[in-house]
Amino acid sequence: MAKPLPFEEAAPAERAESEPALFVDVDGFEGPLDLLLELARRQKVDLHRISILALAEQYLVFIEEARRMRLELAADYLVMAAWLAYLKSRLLLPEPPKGEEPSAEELATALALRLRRLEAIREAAKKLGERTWLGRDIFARGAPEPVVIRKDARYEASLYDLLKAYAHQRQIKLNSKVSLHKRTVWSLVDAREALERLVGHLSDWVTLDTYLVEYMVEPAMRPTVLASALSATLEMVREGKLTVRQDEAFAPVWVKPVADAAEAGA
Amino acid sequence: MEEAVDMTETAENSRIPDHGEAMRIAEALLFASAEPLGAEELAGRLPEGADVEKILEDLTGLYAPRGVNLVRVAGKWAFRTASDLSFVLARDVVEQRKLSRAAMETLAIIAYHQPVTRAEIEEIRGVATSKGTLDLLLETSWIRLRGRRKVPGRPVTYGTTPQFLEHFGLDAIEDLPGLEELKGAGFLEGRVPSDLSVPVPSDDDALRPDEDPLDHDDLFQPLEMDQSGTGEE
Amino acid sequence: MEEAVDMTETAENSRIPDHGEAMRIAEALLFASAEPLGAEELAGRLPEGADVEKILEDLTGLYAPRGVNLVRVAGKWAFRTASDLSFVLARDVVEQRKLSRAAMETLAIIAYHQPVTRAEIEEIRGVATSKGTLDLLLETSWIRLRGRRKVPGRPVTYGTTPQFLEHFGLDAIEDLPGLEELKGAGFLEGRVPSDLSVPVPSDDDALRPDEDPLDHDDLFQPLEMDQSGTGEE
Repeated sequence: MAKPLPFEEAAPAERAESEPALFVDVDGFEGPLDLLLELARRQKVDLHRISILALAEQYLVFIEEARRMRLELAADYLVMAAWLAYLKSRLLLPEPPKGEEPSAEELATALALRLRRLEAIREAAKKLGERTWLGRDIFARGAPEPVVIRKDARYEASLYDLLKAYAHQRQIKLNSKVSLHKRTVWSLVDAREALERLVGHLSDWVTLDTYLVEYMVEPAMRPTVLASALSATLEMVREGKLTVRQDEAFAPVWVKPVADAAEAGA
Repeated sequence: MEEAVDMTETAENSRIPDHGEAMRIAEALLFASAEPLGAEELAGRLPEGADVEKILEDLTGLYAPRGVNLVRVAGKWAFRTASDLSFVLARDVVEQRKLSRAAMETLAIIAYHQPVTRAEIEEIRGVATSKGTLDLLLETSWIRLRGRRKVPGRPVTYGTTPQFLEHFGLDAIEDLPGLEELKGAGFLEGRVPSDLSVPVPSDDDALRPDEDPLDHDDLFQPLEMDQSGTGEE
Repeated sequence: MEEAVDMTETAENSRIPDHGEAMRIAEALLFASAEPLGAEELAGRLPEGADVEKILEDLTGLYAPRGVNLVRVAGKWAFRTASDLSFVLARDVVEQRKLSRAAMETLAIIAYHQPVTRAEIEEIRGVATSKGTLDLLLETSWIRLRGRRKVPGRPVTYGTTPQFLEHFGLDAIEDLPGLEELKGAGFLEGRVPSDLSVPVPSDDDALRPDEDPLDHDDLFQPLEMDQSGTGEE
C-alpha cells in the first residue's frame, strides 16, 4: 500500500451523516477500475450508456472523501484520480481543432470499454467459480486402487562378463596366497572433480558423507575417500566455493555451495 | 476371458461377445484410477480389437442415471460423483481453501486470455497483481508458465493446465463458461492491434508465434521481480 | 448391453419413491470415501427412513456382474475392482538389471563346477555367499537346484539350466572355454598359478553318484538357513 498522504489538518475526520450514499471503504475494492465499476453501477444505467463525465466526478468526490478521512490510498487510485481530473477538464472544454492526441470523447470511450471488459471477465470469473469444483461439489474415487507395477527383472550378463568373473575369481583366490592386494587410493583430483560435479546441483547443506557413499565401492576404500574428499572440500572452501560446517566432533561434515559462486555460473 | 484369445474377430459392435468383458475391464480401470484416463491409454489395456469409443459411450450411458457418472474431463475420462449429489458429499470437504476474489479474477483472466503476461492481467484488472496471487495459483497447479513473450523485457506468459480443466470439470478450454459472449463482445482481442493476437484462449502446449520457450532455469529461479511493491491484494 | 437395463432399473424396490435416490447417494458416498463405510455411517448420510440393508443388498446385486463390485471389508462396505479383473490393475514392466559382481562370480563357479554346493562355492570364492545371491540367480532361471549331496547335512547341489545356455549363446555347457582357452583369450593374465585347474563342466540332468534327488518339499521351503549372517554382498 502507498504511504499515508500528507494532511494539513490534524483534526480527526468525522463521518458526515449527511452523505449516506457514499460509503468510503477502499479496502473493499480491487483497485481504481473496480471502484469505477461500482460507481458506474450506482448510475443504474447500462454500461454502454454510462456518463463518463458523471463517473469521473463521482470518483473524484470519493477520493476527496477518502483523503478527508485520512484513508491510506494506493498510488493506483491517485493516478486514476489525476487522470480523471484531466479527462473531466478535457470533456468540459470545447474540443480543440483536430490534434495529434486522441479526443476527449475517444478517451472516455476507451475507459468505458475497459470497464465493460472488466465487468465481462468478472462475470466469467463468477461463472467459473459457480461450476462444480472437483473436491467441493463432485468427487473422484476416494480410495483409488493404483496400478501395481510388476517389475519383471531381466538380467543382463554376457559370456564375456561370465568368463572374466570366473577367471578373475579363480586367479585372485590363488594369487592372494602370495601377493598383496594393490592399494587403491582415491586421489585428491578425483575427489575434487566429484565434489564440483555434485555441488553444482545443490543449493542447501548436504552431508559430505552422503556424497561419499556413492564412491564407497569397497569398504576398504573408506579412509582414503574420506581423507581425500575432506582435503578437497577444504581447498574449495579456501577458494570461496563452498561453506563447510561440523556441528560437533565426529559429527557429519556438512557442505553447501556458496550462493554467489553458483549464481555467477548461471 | 477365454474369448479374448480369439483375435481374428474384431469388435465392430456390441454384439461381439468380448464387448461386455471389455466394458467390465474399462469400468475397473476407470474406477480404480483417481486420474482421468485417455481413450488411447484405455485402448492399450483392453483386449485386442475392443472398440474403445463404443465402450466409453455405453459406459457413459450406463452410469448417467447413477450416483457416479462417467464424464469427460480435459479430453480424458473419469468417474465422478454425480453433480446433483454435492449436497450430501460436501460435508466431507475439509475446509477447502477459498480463492480470494483477486485470485479468482486473475485465474479467469489467465484462462480466457491465455497466453497472457502479468502486465496484461494488470491492464485488465487495472491494479497491480501481487506476486502472492500468481504464486498461489501456480501452487494449485491450475496455471503454469508457458513461455516468454517476444517483447522487450521478455515477460513470462501464463496459461492453464489440464488440472485446471479437471478441477472445473471442463473437457477443453473452449468449454469455458461465457466464452462466446466474451468473444462476441470483442473482449478477447489483443489490446494492441497485432497480427499475432488470436482472439481465443489456447492452452495448447505449442507456443504462439510471439512466445519464446522458457529459459532453462526459469523453473528454478524467481521469475520476475515484484516490481510494483504495492500489491493491491 | 443387457447390463445397461439392469443398471438403470433400481432393483425391485424401486416402488418406494426414495429408494432409487438413496441408492444413488449411497453409491456416491461409497465411491468418494477413502475408507470403507459402515452401514450405520451410511445410514447417517442417507435420507431419513432409507433402508440401508436393502440399499446395500441391491447395490451389491447391481454391481455383482460389473467390473467393480460392492464388497464387505472388515464389516464395512467399499467398491473394489472385481477380483477376476485384478490383472488389469497390474502392469508388467521389464527391467533390465545387471548382475552384481558377486552374483556373476557365483554363477560362473556354478557353471564350471556344477554340481556344486554352497559351501563349495564359498570355498572357491574365499568369501561367504549370501542367500540373496543364490535366490537372485534362481530368479534369473539360469541356475537350478539339482539334488542333495550325499554328505552330512545333505546340502543342495546347484547346476545350470538350458536357459543359461540360451542366454549366453552356448550350444552346450562343454563349450565353456577351458584353462588354455581362457589364457589364450587373455582372461587369465600374468602368472597363472600352477595349481589352477578348470574343470570340464557338465549340466547333465542325471544325478551324479554322490547326489540324492531333491526332497519333495524342497521347492516350497527355505532350502538352507543363511548360516553366515554376514553375507559379503
